[in-house]
Amino acid sequence: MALTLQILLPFFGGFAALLAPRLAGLSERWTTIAVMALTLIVLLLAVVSGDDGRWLAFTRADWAPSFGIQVLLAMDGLSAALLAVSAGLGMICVFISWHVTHRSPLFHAAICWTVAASNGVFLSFDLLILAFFWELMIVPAFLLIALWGHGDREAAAIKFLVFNAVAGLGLLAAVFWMGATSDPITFDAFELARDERSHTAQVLLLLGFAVAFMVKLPVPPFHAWLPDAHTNAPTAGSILLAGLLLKTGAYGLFRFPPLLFPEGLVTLAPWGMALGAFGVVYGAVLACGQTDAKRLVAYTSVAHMSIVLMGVCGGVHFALMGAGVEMIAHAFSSSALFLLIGALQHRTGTRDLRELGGLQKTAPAFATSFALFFAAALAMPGTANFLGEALVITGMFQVNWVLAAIALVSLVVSVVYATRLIGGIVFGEPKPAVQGAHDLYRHELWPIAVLGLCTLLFGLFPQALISVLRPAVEAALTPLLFVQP
Amino acid sequence: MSWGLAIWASALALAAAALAVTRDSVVHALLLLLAALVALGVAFFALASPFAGAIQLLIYAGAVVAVFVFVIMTVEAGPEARARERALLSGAWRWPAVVAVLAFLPMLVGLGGTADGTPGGVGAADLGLLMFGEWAVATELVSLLLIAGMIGVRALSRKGRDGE
Amino acid sequence: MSGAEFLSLAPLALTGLAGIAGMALAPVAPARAVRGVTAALVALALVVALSRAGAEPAAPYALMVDDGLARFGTVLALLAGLGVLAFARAEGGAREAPALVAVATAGAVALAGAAHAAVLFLGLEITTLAMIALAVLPRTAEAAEAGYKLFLMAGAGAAALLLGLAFGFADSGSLMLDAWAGGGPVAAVGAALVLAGLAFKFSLVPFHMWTPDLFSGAPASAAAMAGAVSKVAVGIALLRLTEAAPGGAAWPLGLALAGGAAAILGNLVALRQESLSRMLGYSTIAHSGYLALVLAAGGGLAGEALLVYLAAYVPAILAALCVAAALGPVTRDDLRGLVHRQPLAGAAMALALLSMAGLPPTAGFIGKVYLFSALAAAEAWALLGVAALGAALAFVYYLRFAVAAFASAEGAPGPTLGWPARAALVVALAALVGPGLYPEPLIALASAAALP
Amino acid sequence: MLAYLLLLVPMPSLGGFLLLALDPYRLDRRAVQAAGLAAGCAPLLVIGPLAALHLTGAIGDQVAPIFFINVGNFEVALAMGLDAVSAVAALTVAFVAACVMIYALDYMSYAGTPDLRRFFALMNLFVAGMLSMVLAADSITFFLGWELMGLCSFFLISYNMTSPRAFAAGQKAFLITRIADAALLAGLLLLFLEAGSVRLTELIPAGTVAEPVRGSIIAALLLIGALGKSAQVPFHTWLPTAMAGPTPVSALLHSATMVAAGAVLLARFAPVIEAYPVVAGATAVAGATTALFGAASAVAQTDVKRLLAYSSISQIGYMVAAVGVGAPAVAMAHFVVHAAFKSLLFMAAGVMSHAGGGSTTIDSLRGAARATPIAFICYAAGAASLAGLPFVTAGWWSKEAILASAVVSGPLGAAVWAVALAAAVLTGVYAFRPVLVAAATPATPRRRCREHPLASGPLIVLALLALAGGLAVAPMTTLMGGHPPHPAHWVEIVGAVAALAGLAGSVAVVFVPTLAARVRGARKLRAGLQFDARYYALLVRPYRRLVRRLSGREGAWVDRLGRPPDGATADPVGQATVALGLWLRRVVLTPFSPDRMDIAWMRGAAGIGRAAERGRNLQTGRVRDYALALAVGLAALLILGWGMTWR
Amino acid sequence: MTGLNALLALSGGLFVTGLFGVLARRTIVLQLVSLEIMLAGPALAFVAAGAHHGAVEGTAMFLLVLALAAAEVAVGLAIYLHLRRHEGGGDADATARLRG
Repeated sequence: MALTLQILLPFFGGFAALLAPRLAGLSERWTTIAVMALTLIVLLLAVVSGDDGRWLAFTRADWAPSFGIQVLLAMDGLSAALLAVSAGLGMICVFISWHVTHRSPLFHAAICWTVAASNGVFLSFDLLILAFFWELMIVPAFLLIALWGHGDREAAAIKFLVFNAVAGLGLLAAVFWMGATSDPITFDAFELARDERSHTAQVLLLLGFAVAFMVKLPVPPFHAWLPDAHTNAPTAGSILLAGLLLKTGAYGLFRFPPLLFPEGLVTLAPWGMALGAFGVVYGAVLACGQTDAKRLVAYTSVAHMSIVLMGVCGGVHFALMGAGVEMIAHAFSSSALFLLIGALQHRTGTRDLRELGGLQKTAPAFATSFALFFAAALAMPGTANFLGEALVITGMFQVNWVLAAIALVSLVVSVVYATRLIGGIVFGEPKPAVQGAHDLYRHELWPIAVLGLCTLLFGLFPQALISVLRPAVEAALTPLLFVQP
Repeated sequence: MSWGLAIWASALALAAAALAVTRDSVVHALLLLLAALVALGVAFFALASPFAGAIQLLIYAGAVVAVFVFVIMTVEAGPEARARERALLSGAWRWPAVVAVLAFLPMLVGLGGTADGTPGGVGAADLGLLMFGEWAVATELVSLLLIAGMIGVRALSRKGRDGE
Repeated sequence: MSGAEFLSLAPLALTGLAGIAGMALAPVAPARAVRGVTAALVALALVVALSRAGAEPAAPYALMVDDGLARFGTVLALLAGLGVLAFARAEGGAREAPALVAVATAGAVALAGAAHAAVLFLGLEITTLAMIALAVLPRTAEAAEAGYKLFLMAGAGAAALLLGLAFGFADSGSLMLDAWAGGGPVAAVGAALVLAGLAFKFSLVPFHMWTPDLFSGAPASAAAMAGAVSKVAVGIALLRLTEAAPGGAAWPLGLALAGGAAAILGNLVALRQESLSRMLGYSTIAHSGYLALVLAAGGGLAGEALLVYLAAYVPAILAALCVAAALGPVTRDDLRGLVHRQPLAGAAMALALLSMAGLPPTAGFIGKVYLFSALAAAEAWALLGVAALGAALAFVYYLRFAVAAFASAEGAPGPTLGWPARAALVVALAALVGPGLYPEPLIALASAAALP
Repeated sequence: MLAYLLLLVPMPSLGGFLLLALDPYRLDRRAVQAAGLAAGCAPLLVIGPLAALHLTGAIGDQVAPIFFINVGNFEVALAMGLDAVSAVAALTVAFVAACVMIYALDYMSYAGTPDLRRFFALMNLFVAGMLSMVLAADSITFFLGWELMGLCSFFLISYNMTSPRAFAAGQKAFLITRIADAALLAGLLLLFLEAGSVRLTELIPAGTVAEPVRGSIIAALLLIGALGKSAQVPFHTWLPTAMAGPTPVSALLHSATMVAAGAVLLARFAPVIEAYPVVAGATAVAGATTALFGAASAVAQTDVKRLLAYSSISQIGYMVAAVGVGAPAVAMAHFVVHAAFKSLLFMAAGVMSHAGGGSTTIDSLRGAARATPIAFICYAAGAASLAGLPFVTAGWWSKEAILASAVVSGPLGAAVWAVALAAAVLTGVYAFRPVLVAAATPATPRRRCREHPLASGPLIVLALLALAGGLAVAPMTTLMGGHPPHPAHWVEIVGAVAALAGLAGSVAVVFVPTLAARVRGARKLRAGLQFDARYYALLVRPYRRLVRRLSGREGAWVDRLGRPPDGATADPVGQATVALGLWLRRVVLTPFSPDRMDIAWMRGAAGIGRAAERGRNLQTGRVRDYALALAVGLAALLILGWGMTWR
Repeated sequence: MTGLNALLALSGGLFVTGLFGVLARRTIVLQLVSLEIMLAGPALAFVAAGAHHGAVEGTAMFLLVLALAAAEVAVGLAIYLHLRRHEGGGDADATARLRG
């Protein structure tokens, strides 16, 4: 029940936020915050009262028995961490969008729905339900970009949608192949994992899955939607994109290929790692060339999520653990950077590094926050990002030295883009645009503080995160552990 | 009564039809249509279906063509009109001809097959029993069909300004 | 005629009666009364049809069947007809529109139960002729042009269908559709002709050319006839014929080719459309294409998939057309801010577009699930690829329009919708979202109906 | 229990940083100074007694675990440890840091830098990083401290945030050290995989017994890490430009932290280096070369801070060479001595140049002996130690120990010795140049300036250490497990002569006009042999072009670092490298064009759009065409049906 | 060659002749004429098949075809007159506003 609530609460919370102002005179902001808080509390209760075994919680119910569809939800540490991130980011999105007044109820509803759908992805083990939430996720995010974005937002939104929805078709096709050819029809991942499949079939099915996940990640050459989407999205949209939607791709890669197609994964993993290595360099190099701050951060996301891909395909303990940690860490750091840049854009009306600068003089707290997440983007030791990258690189050294060396290159290049970002925003004489920019407001300060604290806390004391992720990592290594209770 | 007569009459109808669709005078085309329909009626008689033949002659050749004749009163006639028709046709017949021939070729399959027997007789009484017995539903549906057409015609020919 | 047989015919009879009543009342009664009476009779037909759920099948004179498929199709067609009645307006001062809608619906009901060539042909032609009449009702130049195009192609299509039926009859000596399996070359040629006639009505490529012109030139009610009412009926007729398998392997192959071409071309050309109605016209071609692909692939899931897809598609296209009817001929830019100006219409339009794009949480997603599942279950990979390609293209234009509806723009509030249209929109919304969130009832109904 | 006090050592600095950086309220200037100073000096109060206890043998080696990380397949323990090396190093760091902080109180108060809070925060973090690095007992803590310093150095070098040059200098420093850091990280991770533990006491032995090729790679990676951080050739270019930071930063950066960290690293991992002769040889060669190169470049400098920067490069070169010839303890001894006199030199130079109006050129020091006598005397003491004037300076003792260790270590050692000796002569030459200039009488006599005791105090303490600290070199070496070398007497004599020769050379360079002119004219040497220009042509520009190609629309922006350094085109070698870069661009990079992948996708989309237009053209609007399409479909279906039943 | 098959071929001929007319003629009245010819094909085929099988259904179907033909003529001519009022001529190609 707790798991179902993780999806239903934000889903109906979205309707509540949509209708509350009109029907009950409530503020849609506080409604959303309450919903997110409630979701978080329920999650906490579920984790605390959870089993010690493979799954913290497990739900199975019929949805459409005539077609073999079940509501099959399971939560382990990895899911729990991501669920916590999603509810937390949902709340943060409200706070940093305090200035949004244009059709605010719908805006907050879209935030709730995005959270609901991504929660669904993080929990589902019925592949059809997974596909349902996978596609559902696109819709509210699309609205966020298309309606509250900047610049050529509709084109960016359509680009986002087309890439993701089309890639989703790969997932759908693979899921239906497996489901419709099983007898009786079922989409239960645990059941399907037991079916014997030929090697070719495994590879083909895995490709279908991988396309969907890699577009969402995104890894080059499927990354083309991300910079546009991030650049034109509103701040909350960027945060949800970076913090949740990208993570669903990583989560999917982490979870399903080892379970469903272990042999296919063995065949394709080297290619995945190579693609990841390429993406690391490509994303980092392109980040160096951007003058739009959001675009820059978007390309760093490409690089970082490519590291996750490397880790997932690495197939050794360190690499997988690193991928898990990097996922969480990137959710904090990139969300925070988007938050800051969004807040800056709201004040100055520009994201162009050439027109910004000198924030140190006019807004010191702003500058300090930038410095903190600058360090996270650099994967400084002490931040969770370092832990993730170091673990992935360690794993890569066990697998292939060349790939490890390429991943190390990203550490170096990160200096260039990160200094460029901070140099363009914080350093220098205050430019006209920055004159009079207000320092962080309180409702912006505390989300930043929370995100920064999480980044540092998990970087300095990673044990909590690591032990939470451990069962999932071990299950990804030896799918036999993937028993259902 | 006789396949042969039916075939000849049908062939005649086909020839008249072929002429009808290629004439440059609308009036000639209509007359040729009438000829084709009458020839078909003859063929129906030859196929021992006198009721069908009678209906064909009465309704088709009679009523339908009569309606057309009313209409062509609205069409201008004369040498210029014929010249224009010829020009219109001469620029447009090639591809249709190719496609029509291509569509026709498969219909010749039947010629290679075997089928025998003489045309069986079909009486008007049997037809009535069928139409108002077993096929009552179909008959009722025909009325719906005609109603649909009737409403359409009535709506189109109603008085009043257009485009409102 | 036994009571059961009578009851089984009652929906058809009542719908036909509705048409006749509408026609009779049109010259004398106010438009509202005409519509009310017609709608009441169609609703009565719907009630009768629904009340027969689970009843023993009755076979009136063997011309029509009374199986699950027929009942499902009847209910769906009647629902669609009621929906169209809700927004069919008295175009150009003519009050015959409700009558024509009812007559067309009656044709569709007949077609859904057609087991015999005569009923098949008559059902098809009744809907077509009523559609033509509906198209030309406004008597504008565009409407007349759309009507004429439809008329001419319908004539050719009907002739082809009839010739096909005649060839089949000549080959087998029977007019029952299920007697034509395993015929000789004559039957094969006949089957090809029948397929052409049905493909015309189903607007498969290259028989589709009339569709976009009808959608953009004719009133929305005529478009709804093509896009919803007759689509249901023709889909079911095609399913029956496919199961009867006349013409051997050529039938599914032809269906697959025409359907694949429709799925690709319809979506492709819809990409660049700026007019809402025209976009819907091309998209309906694409949806027919998907259905044809499912039928061509066959397999155990085909029938179920067809019914579920139709049930998901009909409310979507009706909702979109209902809004289009209220707004008049609109382009994408005119849609801007619709959600803001008219929340119900805007939401219905947006959800309908999402559903047609196959995105959750709408019924369209379930439809897409079935579409893909059926193709995958039949292991028709090439067809699956074509369907996926089409669906991929489709995202773009649906969402372009959807986002316009959501976008903010200043503008006049626009014409308001009458209460029937609003009620229809609410029902359509429920039909779009309900199965999307909890599909079990729909799936159960469809799978029960698809059982032979 | 005593061991847990170790954890407290970096804590005050860290706490100071957190307080100053994150406290949301405005702090009084005095409060900032008090907090910064207290946090900066407190580590000394903790490590002082601890180190004293350890060095006197009262307590043995200590390890204090911080916490454990259970990664699943095994457990990692983070810990801090105290042994001889870390005790000496930590004591040095804490002491120098305290001196610099005290000095900074005064110095920063009249510099035009109002943002004291940021300054003290970063300085404290910097110290915390170095302390946790030297006290680390595991590779993770070690690397954490190491990287923290890199980050702080970036912020400190570009402390003057409104100056593009300062930013560029910081960026360059950060980038180059990061390259080395990446290598170090790789080395540490490989060692970790080799040993299955992160504890240094297990890592290092495991590193010495690795399979030769693998082991050599590991050792080489560690070496690269050290070379980068310590600004050794070929990574040295960042250090001279890093002078953009305020003087206290330079004092700290060059003496006890950051730059010296490389030496500490090598001393720590000396067993691994020594286990692989090739790497050890490379270390010795790199160190000696750098010593000579740095000294030679320093001779040609006209700016006292740049001179001191090249001096640091050179002196650390000695330490690296010492590790290369197998005497890490000696290297650490030199580290301690160098820390004392180099911080002294920077701080004294800062006082003198401040008094002289802020310019840091050597010529502007003229007359400083009269204006700021205390600082001048202290500077002279430091310079003497740097030059290694025999017997009376600490520098002589430690440098002599290095030279002696080199001589006794074998044939390669002899070569290293010869090179180092030449460097020693040059050291004398450059070390005394500012002293002699400052002692000279300027054209316009200068008044005596007031010297604040907060500035003078640390100077005097450090000056005494720089002179008298030599007595501690031998015991320190022994304590850290080395043995003071006892070479033949001629070696010591030659060393002493070298230092004196340097002094003589310095006099000549300052007072003989032709020589002075020649030194002034040595532009290539002054530019550090134009490494910068070559790196620019070979690495920076092609990289920038790549970025510009790949990211398209942003390409028009030449960023703040766009200008090549001076003299990039004067040099034929430089021109050749430019040509090579251009050729590489044409051949390798041109196939990529801006945002290729995005463009490819969008081109695909445009293609679909064109296809859609074509499709629209099919719909001609003429009913006969529609019917023709229908007829074509009909014919196709008929032929299909016919064909498939053909028997 | 037997009677039925020859008649079927001839009915096909009538059908394609009409089809050709629909495709080739631009005058709307002639297109309507061609449609009638198209429908004459199935009529012949049904009667012939009914005669061949001795089944009354053939003639019944012929009647249905006839009904359709009548309805189509009526509707078609009504549209023609209507179009003529709008477009001023009987040229099918001239009514091409809806396109693309």
